[in-house]
Amino acid sequence: MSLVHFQILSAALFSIGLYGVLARRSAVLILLSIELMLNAVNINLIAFSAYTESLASTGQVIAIFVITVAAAEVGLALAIIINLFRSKGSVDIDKIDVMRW
Amino acid sequence: MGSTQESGTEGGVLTESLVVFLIISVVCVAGGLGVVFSRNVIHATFLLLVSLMGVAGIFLLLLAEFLALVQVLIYGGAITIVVLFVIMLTKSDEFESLVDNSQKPLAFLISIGLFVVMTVAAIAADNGNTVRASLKFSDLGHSLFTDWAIPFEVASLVLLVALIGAIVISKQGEEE
Amino acid sequence: MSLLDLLKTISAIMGMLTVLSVIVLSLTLLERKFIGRIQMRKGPNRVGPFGLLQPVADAIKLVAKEDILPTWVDKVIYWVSPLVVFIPTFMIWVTIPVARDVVIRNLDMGLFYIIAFSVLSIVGLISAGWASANKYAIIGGFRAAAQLISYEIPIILSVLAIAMLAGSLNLERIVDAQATKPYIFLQPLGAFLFLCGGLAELGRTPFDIHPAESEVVGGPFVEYSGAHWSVFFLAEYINTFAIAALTTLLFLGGWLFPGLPGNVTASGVLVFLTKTYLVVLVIFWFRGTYPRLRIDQLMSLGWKVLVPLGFINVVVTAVALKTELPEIILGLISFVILASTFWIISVRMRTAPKPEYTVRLYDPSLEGLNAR
Amino acid sequence: MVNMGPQHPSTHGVFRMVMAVDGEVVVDVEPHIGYLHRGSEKLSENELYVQVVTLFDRLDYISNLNNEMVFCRSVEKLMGLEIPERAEYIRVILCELNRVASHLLFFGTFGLDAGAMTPVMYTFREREKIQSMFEMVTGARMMHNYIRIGGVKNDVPEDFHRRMHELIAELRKGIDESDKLLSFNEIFLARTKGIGVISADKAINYGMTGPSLRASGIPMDIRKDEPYSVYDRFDFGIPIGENGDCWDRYYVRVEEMRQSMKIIEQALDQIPEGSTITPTRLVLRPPKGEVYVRGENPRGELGVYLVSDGADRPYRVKVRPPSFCNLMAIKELIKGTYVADSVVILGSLDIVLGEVDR
Repeated sequence: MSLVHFQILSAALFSIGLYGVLARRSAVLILLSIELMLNAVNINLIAFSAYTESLASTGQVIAIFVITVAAAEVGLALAIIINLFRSKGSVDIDKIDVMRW
Repeated sequence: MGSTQESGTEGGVLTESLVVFLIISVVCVAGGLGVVFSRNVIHATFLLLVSLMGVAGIFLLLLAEFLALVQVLIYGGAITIVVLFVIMLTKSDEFESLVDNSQKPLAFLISIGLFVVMTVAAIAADNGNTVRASLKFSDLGHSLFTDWAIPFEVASLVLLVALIGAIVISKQGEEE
Repeated sequence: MSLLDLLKTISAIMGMLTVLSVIVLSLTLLERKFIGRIQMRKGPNRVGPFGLLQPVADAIKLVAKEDILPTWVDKVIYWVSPLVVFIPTFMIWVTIPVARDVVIRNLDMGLFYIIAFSVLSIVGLISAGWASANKYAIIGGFRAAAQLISYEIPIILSVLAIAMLAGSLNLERIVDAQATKPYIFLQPLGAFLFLCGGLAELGRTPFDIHPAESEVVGGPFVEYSGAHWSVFFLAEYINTFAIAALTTLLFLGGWLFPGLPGNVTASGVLVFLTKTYLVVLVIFWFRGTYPRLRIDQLMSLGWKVLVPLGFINVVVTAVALKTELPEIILGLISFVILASTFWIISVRMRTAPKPEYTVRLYDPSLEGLNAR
Repeated sequence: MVNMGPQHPSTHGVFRMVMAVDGEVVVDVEPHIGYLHRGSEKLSENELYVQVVTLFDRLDYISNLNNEMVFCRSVEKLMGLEIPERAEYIRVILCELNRVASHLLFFGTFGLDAGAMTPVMYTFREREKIQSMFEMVTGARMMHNYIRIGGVKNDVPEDFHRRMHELIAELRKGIDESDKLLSFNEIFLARTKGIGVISADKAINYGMTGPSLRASGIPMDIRKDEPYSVYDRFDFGIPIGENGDCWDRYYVRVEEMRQSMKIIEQALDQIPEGSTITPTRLVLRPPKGEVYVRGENPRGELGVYLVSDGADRPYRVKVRPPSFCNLMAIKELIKGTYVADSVVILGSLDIVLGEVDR
């Protein structure tokens, strides 16, 4: 098991997440896909830090920050989605592509 | 999800841990695919949880125990539940028949392409790096509160701002 | 990891499952007997001597019962939810020591591990509520999620103060640090927070809001029956025991008792079990005497009382550690804060005029008869 | 939208509330009644007068004797029948005892509604003693058919006085015990104080009577306002509340139990010797006419409007059930509260569906 395994796994998760972001219509589902992508990044970060002596703590610390930001992002995004649902009655991204309503 | 994590901590011999790695990876990827292909939003959320718990297992394999636990706590305990709350509040069941949009084929191509590119790049750059550095829990804490003290404070500020922002945004909608 | 190790691990897990099942059986009997005594009943006394075999009979009944699958449920989630609730409750026992070295694996981050995994079972509750396709179940699931997330915070804060005092998250070392004084004397406030949060985590009276029988008729579990319901039931009682065990380990000195050798396994286990069962009895005692809070009262208690108290607790502990205050003063401060909290709550609850006067007797000889 | 009932542990029978909820808040509620309709009023028109008494037993099945008494009094009034004093006293004693039993049941189930599981055991134990007392006197635990037109079925047993005094002492102790357990518990106060408040005016407009009305501060009690039977000979108070919230409705009842026991004790001291029934014929034919008689039931005013055309069966029996009228306020009370409160509010009105649906 070497670094490349983790990188491939990370790439796979990232691509799946990207597909989700591009192809989904529901804002909630897009959010979930973004979470997948963030986790792919985290895998990469930690894998690199684990395989590189000099970066031992850096990767993990940055991963902690990524998780923090992810949590903040989910909170905000969900608040926006709820607001959107209240004003538009829908969370379909394709329906809310106009800039004003 | 539980047993895989348990065996993951054992990771000493390479071949055995490779098997464990493959099992967890399959769980991760299958969960991820489930998230993007499932037609039911709630199912998608639970599959995301499965996938993220798999990621926690990967963290264990990488000897990042603290992060694995953080992953379980934050994603399992907080994010999934908040997402479930929102799904149930916004009655997203209406999307069962139209979860995907017209960009589907294009998105599929892009994703596959990206995956191929990244994999090729990773394999090409693979220098057989097998030095594995384990990190002690206390060292992580130490570096977090010394070298990274300012980013840490900034991150907590970000969280606070996001918290307040979320409350304000969702309150605004209520008044209308 | 060799085959032998794997076998060892598996046998340890199986052994733990058996022991926990027996403990759950004993707890159900104990609860029914104890609450029966509180209510001046006898409790179960027909099956076996003194009703000792009652839990076994119950278990057989549960397993033999028909497992009802309502029409509209989401089958996969409906069947998986009990497991999602059960597995984390079971997994936290991996690192709870019963006596010195009597533990499957003593993790350095034991406490953190326990907290991280105990959160997972919320997902099981909310999914059970959703999958049941029942309105009571959904309300119950939501209540469970809101309540459990909120009360996670006071628990974490009280645990944090303990970790600061002991300088470790390792449960064995925390117990060792209490060799001379149990932390309940240093942290009465922390113990209160932990037990309060723990009760809410368990969903037991007075915080049994998500399974409230008189409102949502069992909450997330309303549609479950038979073996699947028994899995929830098992999880609830294992959790009860876990909270009691953690209270024992964190605040009551674990397997240590003055005058008894702490390193002998037999006496350690005995002391630990005695203490834990005493805490369990306290939990049952609450159930026998208290009504249930309302969900908004529960949330305001959690966020407006317990969370600030938790922060105060952490800050006081930190300051005391930094300035090297004598431990007795720390204990006193903590106790004073706790007592004043109780005092404020009881005063606020009785802001109304003295209860004796609220209902007064009307004497028609004094006023006109039809005063209205 | 949540459908609470008809089979729900907190609806005290087969009552159904359809609640529109927003999260945990009830925005609208639609009560549905009639699941227990047995056509009691219509049935009465086809029964002999003496048989109708048994139907009244089954109206408010928690306070049977009170129901019987009101109906018997209506027939007696129509016929101008005089009742022996001893019978009146026995009636009063048993009715007040029945009131205590009914309030004890309320006490326990109200605790259960608020989530406390112990009070119900305590009060059922006390109620059980009353039931066995009833069994001793009337021969039945619930459907007594003991109060007859013209008096009571039979005289009380010989050791009635002694046993009553014992019972009262035990009840006093038991009620104080339960009171101590529940009434001033902080959580209980938080759950009931200020919940389901109804003002005096509104309560009157909704036609509420009994403890539910008195909790709003109106000292209306038929035993005082329009003393029937021998109630004018006793010294007792009427507990009234101040705020008209759930706690007041609850505590008024607790106090009422104490007053009832006071009445019983006085009655036991005053009770004269003599016969217990004015002999009447089996088939009564009251003169043509109509009467309205009301009595203070544990739940409020039970009114019987009786029309006779001179035949051996009543022409029309109209019952004004207290539970039904009290229940009318439920929509007003529950709107805007929490789901958990709705259960407590319904419990505090203390309805009996046998009476609501008749």
